[in-house]
Amino acid sequence: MSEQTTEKILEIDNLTVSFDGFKALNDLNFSMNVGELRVVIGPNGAGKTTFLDVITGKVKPTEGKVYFQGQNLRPYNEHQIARMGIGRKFQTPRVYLNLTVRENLDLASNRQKGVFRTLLGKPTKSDRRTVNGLLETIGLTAKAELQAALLSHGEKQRLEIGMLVAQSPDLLLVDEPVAGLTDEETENVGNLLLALAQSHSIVVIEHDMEFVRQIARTVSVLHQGSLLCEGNMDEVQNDPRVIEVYLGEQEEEAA
Amino acid sequence: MNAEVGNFAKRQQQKKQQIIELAIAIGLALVFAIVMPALLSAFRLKLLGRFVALSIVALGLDLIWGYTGLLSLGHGIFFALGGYALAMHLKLQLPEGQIPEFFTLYGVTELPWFWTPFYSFPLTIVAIFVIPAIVAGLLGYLVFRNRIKGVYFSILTQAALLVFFNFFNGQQKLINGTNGLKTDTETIFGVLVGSEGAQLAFYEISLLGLLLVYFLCRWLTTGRFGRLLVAIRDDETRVRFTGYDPTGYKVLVFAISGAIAGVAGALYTVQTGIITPSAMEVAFSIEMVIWVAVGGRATLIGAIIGTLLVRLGQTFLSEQFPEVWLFFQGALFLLVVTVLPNGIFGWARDWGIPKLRSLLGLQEQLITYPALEQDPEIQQEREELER
Amino acid sequence: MLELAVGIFNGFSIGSVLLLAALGLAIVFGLMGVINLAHGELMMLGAYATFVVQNIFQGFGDGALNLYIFVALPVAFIVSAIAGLILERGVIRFLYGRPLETLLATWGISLILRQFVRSVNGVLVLGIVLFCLLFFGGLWFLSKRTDWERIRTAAISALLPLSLAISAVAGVLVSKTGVEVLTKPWFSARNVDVTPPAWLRGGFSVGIYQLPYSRIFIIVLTVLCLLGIYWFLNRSIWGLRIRAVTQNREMSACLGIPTDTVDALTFAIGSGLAGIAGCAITLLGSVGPNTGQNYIVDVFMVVVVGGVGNLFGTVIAALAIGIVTYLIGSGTLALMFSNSDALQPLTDFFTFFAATSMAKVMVFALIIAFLQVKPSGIFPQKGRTAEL
Amino acid sequence: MSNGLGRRKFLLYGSAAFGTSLLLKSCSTPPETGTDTGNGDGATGGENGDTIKVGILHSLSGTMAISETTVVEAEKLAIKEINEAGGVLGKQIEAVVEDGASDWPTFAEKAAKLIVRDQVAVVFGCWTSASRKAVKDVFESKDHMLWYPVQYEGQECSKNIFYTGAAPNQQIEPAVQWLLDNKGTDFFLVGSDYVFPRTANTVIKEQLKAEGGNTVGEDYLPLGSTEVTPIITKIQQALPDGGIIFNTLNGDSNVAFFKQMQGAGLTPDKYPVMSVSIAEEEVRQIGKEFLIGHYASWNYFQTVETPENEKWVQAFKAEYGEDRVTNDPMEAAYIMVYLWKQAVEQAGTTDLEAVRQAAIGQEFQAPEGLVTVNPNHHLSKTVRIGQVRDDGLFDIVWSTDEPVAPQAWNQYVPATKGYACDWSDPSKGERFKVEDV
Repeated sequence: MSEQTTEKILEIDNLTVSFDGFKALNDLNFSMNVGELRVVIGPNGAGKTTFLDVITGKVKPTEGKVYFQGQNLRPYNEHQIARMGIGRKFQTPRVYLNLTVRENLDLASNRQKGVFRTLLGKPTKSDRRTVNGLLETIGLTAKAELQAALLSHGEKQRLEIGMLVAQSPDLLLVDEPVAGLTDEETENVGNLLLALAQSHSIVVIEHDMEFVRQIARTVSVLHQGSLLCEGNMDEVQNDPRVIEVYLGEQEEEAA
Repeated sequence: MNAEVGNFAKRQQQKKQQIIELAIAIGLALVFAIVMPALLSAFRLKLLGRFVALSIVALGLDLIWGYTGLLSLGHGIFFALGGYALAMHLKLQLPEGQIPEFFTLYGVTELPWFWTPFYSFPLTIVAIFVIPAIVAGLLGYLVFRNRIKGVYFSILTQAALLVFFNFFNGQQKLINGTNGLKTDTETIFGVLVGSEGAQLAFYEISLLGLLLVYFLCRWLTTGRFGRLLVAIRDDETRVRFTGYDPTGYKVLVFAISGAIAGVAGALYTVQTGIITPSAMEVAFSIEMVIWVAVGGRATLIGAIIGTLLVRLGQTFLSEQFPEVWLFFQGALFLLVVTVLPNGIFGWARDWGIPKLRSLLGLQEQLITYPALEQDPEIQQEREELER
Repeated sequence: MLELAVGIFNGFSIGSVLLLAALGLAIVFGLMGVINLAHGELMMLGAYATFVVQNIFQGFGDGALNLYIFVALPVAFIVSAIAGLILERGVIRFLYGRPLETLLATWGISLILRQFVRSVNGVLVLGIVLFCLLFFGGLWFLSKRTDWERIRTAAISALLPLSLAISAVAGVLVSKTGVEVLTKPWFSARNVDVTPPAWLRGGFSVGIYQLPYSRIFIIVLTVLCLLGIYWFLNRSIWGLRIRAVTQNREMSACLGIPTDTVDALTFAIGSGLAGIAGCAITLLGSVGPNTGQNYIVDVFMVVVVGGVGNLFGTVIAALAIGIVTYLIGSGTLALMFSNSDALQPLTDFFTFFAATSMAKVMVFALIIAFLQVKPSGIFPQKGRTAEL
Repeated sequence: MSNGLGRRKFLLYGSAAFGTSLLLKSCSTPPETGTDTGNGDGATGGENGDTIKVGILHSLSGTMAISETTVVEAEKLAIKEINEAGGVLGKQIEAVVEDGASDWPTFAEKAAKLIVRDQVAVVFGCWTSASRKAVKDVFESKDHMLWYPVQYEGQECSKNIFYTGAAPNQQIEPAVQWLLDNKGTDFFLVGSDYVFPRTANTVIKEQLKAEGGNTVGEDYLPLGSTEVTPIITKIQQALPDGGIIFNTLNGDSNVAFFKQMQGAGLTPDKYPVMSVSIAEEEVRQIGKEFLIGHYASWNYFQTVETPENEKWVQAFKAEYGEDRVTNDPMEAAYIMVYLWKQAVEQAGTTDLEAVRQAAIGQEFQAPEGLVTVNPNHHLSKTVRIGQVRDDGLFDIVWSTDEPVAPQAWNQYVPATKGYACDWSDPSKGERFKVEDV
């Protein structure tokens, strides 16, 4: 474990993404190690979601490169990148509303994602065991046969994280996991993420500074598409540039 | 409580239910196969046979619209392709060296090359579903690989339909244009296609086809593959980020749906006695969608019921009030979409049957709020208490 | 050179008809993501409005008849806009967020409208008026009651069949009296004859060719409509609101923009534009119950190629499709290659598709090919909101 | 719901199936009881007490309804007149009207219904060739009888169909010949993209080749298409100095074609258009302003000067309104009812075989002049060419001196050259080689 931590799981070089001239990401450099839990913060419009879009292949970079475990991601599209071991959780929970909780997890944990293998293959015993284990982890065992549409917001968030884990990715990308949750639910999700961080590399994008404080070890601050600063919670909070960005009035912010 | 044990019991129950379903479906099919021919005149039986053929295409449409969320307004293409394939074979039941009569009217003396494979019966049978499947697969691939979906897809299928219609309509020398291909006076295995015996056989084959296609769809829509189709319908992006490539799934299911439509088209053609480009008219293909919608989409049995009901109604109403039939049809579209979004079957399942039960006093009385009654956690607690 | 100029003119004139017809559809599609299969029928209504206006002007003598088109244009706009408004308020607003269902519902409406112009007569109109009076009057009356919310469903389900039955019976009774003014269909299923004013029937001579005034008129009309729409969307307060809702519906609603009104207004304007297009096509083609169906699929293709939410894309798409249709259909492409023997197969290929009916096949293939390169149209939306 | 099938579902399945069967059965039983006298093919039928049932099978809905309803009116008028005059064989005619809905399989279905369930004595019906071809098999397999009132492309001669419209040699060929004699030799052929125009143009091309004319170009418009700019360009390129346009367009496309022709400056003096699908009714719908000076070829125009025509036009206007016009297909539909009536009365029965035999040789003083049923089940008819005049009716500029005998098999098309049809002689039948050609 300790040896691997020196290895980079994600490296981003001079990344620029522009939409019709507007640079959502501007010459961004970023890297993180295997096993790290990294929190990315930044004001609205700082390019956080675009940052995830580029890593997961939804948006192709205008310039620059993204390396995952040393591999350039540019030639791959979303599902290939997902199969390489990057999982993503969206800002609002996105689960399959018309499937049951168990079915949601089963689809995510399926190892054989080819068309015909899915058609002809049957869930194995170990698949079922995995799903049952996950149900317990996210605390939805009792609701396993319920349609996902009937879950509460917080339960959907947990389910989606569960689905993410079911993919058994090496890198988890989590976009605002506690938006709209109660304090108790927020703490639950925080604990869940910390537990997951034991065995995964995780990038969390978050607004809620309380929550950031709960889970953060290293924090990166994005501003106007570039990396503003990086460091642990205290360093970042005391950085004058960060204070200016968050509190200063003179900076004009894109919507 | 042990989840594994619960699961096992549940699977046992599922298996039992599946066997019951199988038995009922086969039983019903047998009833239709044996009782109907005895009850109905040859004329009405032929009509029913055609409805059965049409409900096959409705199943195919349900597969892609109901389950996968792709609304095809161009299923007439595949339907007609299947019909043409079989009709071409029947047209070629000629003595050596002769070509179908209509060719001579246009001064064509040599059989166009693409007719040749249809001399062979086995090849024709294969062509009936393989050709529509290939066309559907190709069209689907070109559209889906660019992530064109929703109404864009619907409109493109409609345009494709128009293109095929124009093409078939204009090519007298290849495929007899507007007049289409007639099958009634041709023979199959030495029997006249239009004869009562052959028609009865086609009726039975249609029923068998419906049964087989039903089980095919059943198999496709249960299990992981079916759940993935629903997942694609609900949230395609999520599916992609989970590591599946939705394109492949959509192309496959669209091709299967096309193949099913081809089979339906072939069965419909021999029972109508003719296949013409009008099978590819815009209105007909949209009408197919309404059969599914009336019955209830994403319920296979709904697609069948819907087709039978709408076609019956159409036969009846358009005979009685030909002038205002379009009003009825238009109103049907509006009603189904606004008032009955889940169709008759969906409505019965969600509302009608429970209501009926409670009227008959079969419904269990609610003790708490309905929402709580359905909450498994509460149920679990209650069970534990009872124990 | 002359050929080229005439060719470009012809391509533009085909394109401008497409554009005029597609404009309303594109605006509605851009704002609400709704494809209106009844758009063609709204065009048809505009064409019938033109027919009615023309017949009224016939009473005023020849001098007035020459000017009827200028009255017909606003009348067509208003008729179709009102129809569109009723459509939106009555059906489509219940279906927002369900684009495929909207597709089916609007198809139902298109069927009804087609049959409506066939069978509309005094009795039918009386019946409809009576129904509206009874039903909406009844609702209005009942809504004064304090327990309205409670009895609402019951009231509707009682009033609806009741007023339907009463107006149906009344209709049957009236038609039994056999008064011909009431029972005679206004238009019948036949095509009706709309004759453009005399000054639009000739053409402007260029060498052996003659550029039809009607085509020039339509091009000018299209440009005017474009400018009008551009001005409306970019310079008026409601245009601003429409653009705001197009960008972000929730946020606009939060900022106090009445999104309901914006939807209704946009739909009415889109439908009104269809009416103008309907008026314009009376200069070129037939007016009958199926008029709309003749144009609609081509118009959809324009919207697909043009992309969502950018009128400029629609303009380019319409013109491009017009020019390509013309080039292939008129055999110009085949002629271009006919000079050299090496390209003989190519010539044969284009000659085969030069029949106007085959040109459609070719144009569709080109559209599919184009979508392989630009799947979201000429000007795709970019950024985070593009695909969710 | 995706797994398994509970009791509820079973109930649904069962009731649905039961309901379906009940419905189907209730539809089917009543008409069958009593009439099912063992002859499934309906070889006689139609006579029932005081009435004789006849079928009328046209599109009352769909795209073809516009045209077909006019012939239904003409047929109904004839039936009404016959009934008022005492009926056929002393019995009233009862018309069973069915809607083909512009859909060819529906035509076949409804034809079978008329024959099997309604047991009609004869069917009057169809307009498009596609619908006729679709029902032809039905009439042949049931050995029944259809009367068909529209001009068509020929190349057909069924024992079970009587064709009262023009064959190509009674409309298209004389028109081409007249144009060659009077208007010039360069022809551009325009048609809708379906069977009639394509077959007609095949005939015309062969004829022009044989008679010394040129086909400088041809083009086909998809059905319903209204964008004719490319075609007009082609005409201008192929005929820069004017020439003849032979038009077999159909329906809406005609309107667009003539409106846009005028706009492009193709005037009748330089580019006369000969149409074979435009009659008085169509002139009104297209707008006479665009048609004045162009030509049409038919057997009948409203302006034909015969006492029978005067009487008929009057009767028609009295029945359906002063503003109505009559035209060729309507006239053919009108006279075929009378021809059938004469045949029945000569046979003294509605027995199909007897009527079929009796029909051949029937003569009738029609509005268009004398018509005779030939052994090939087509009529001898006078051919006329009309020019559209200011009031939207036709100025008859040319007509044959006497009725032209019909040719079912075209003599310009190589495949059918030298063939003829004769149903009066069992050894000849549908298609036989004429010795002396």
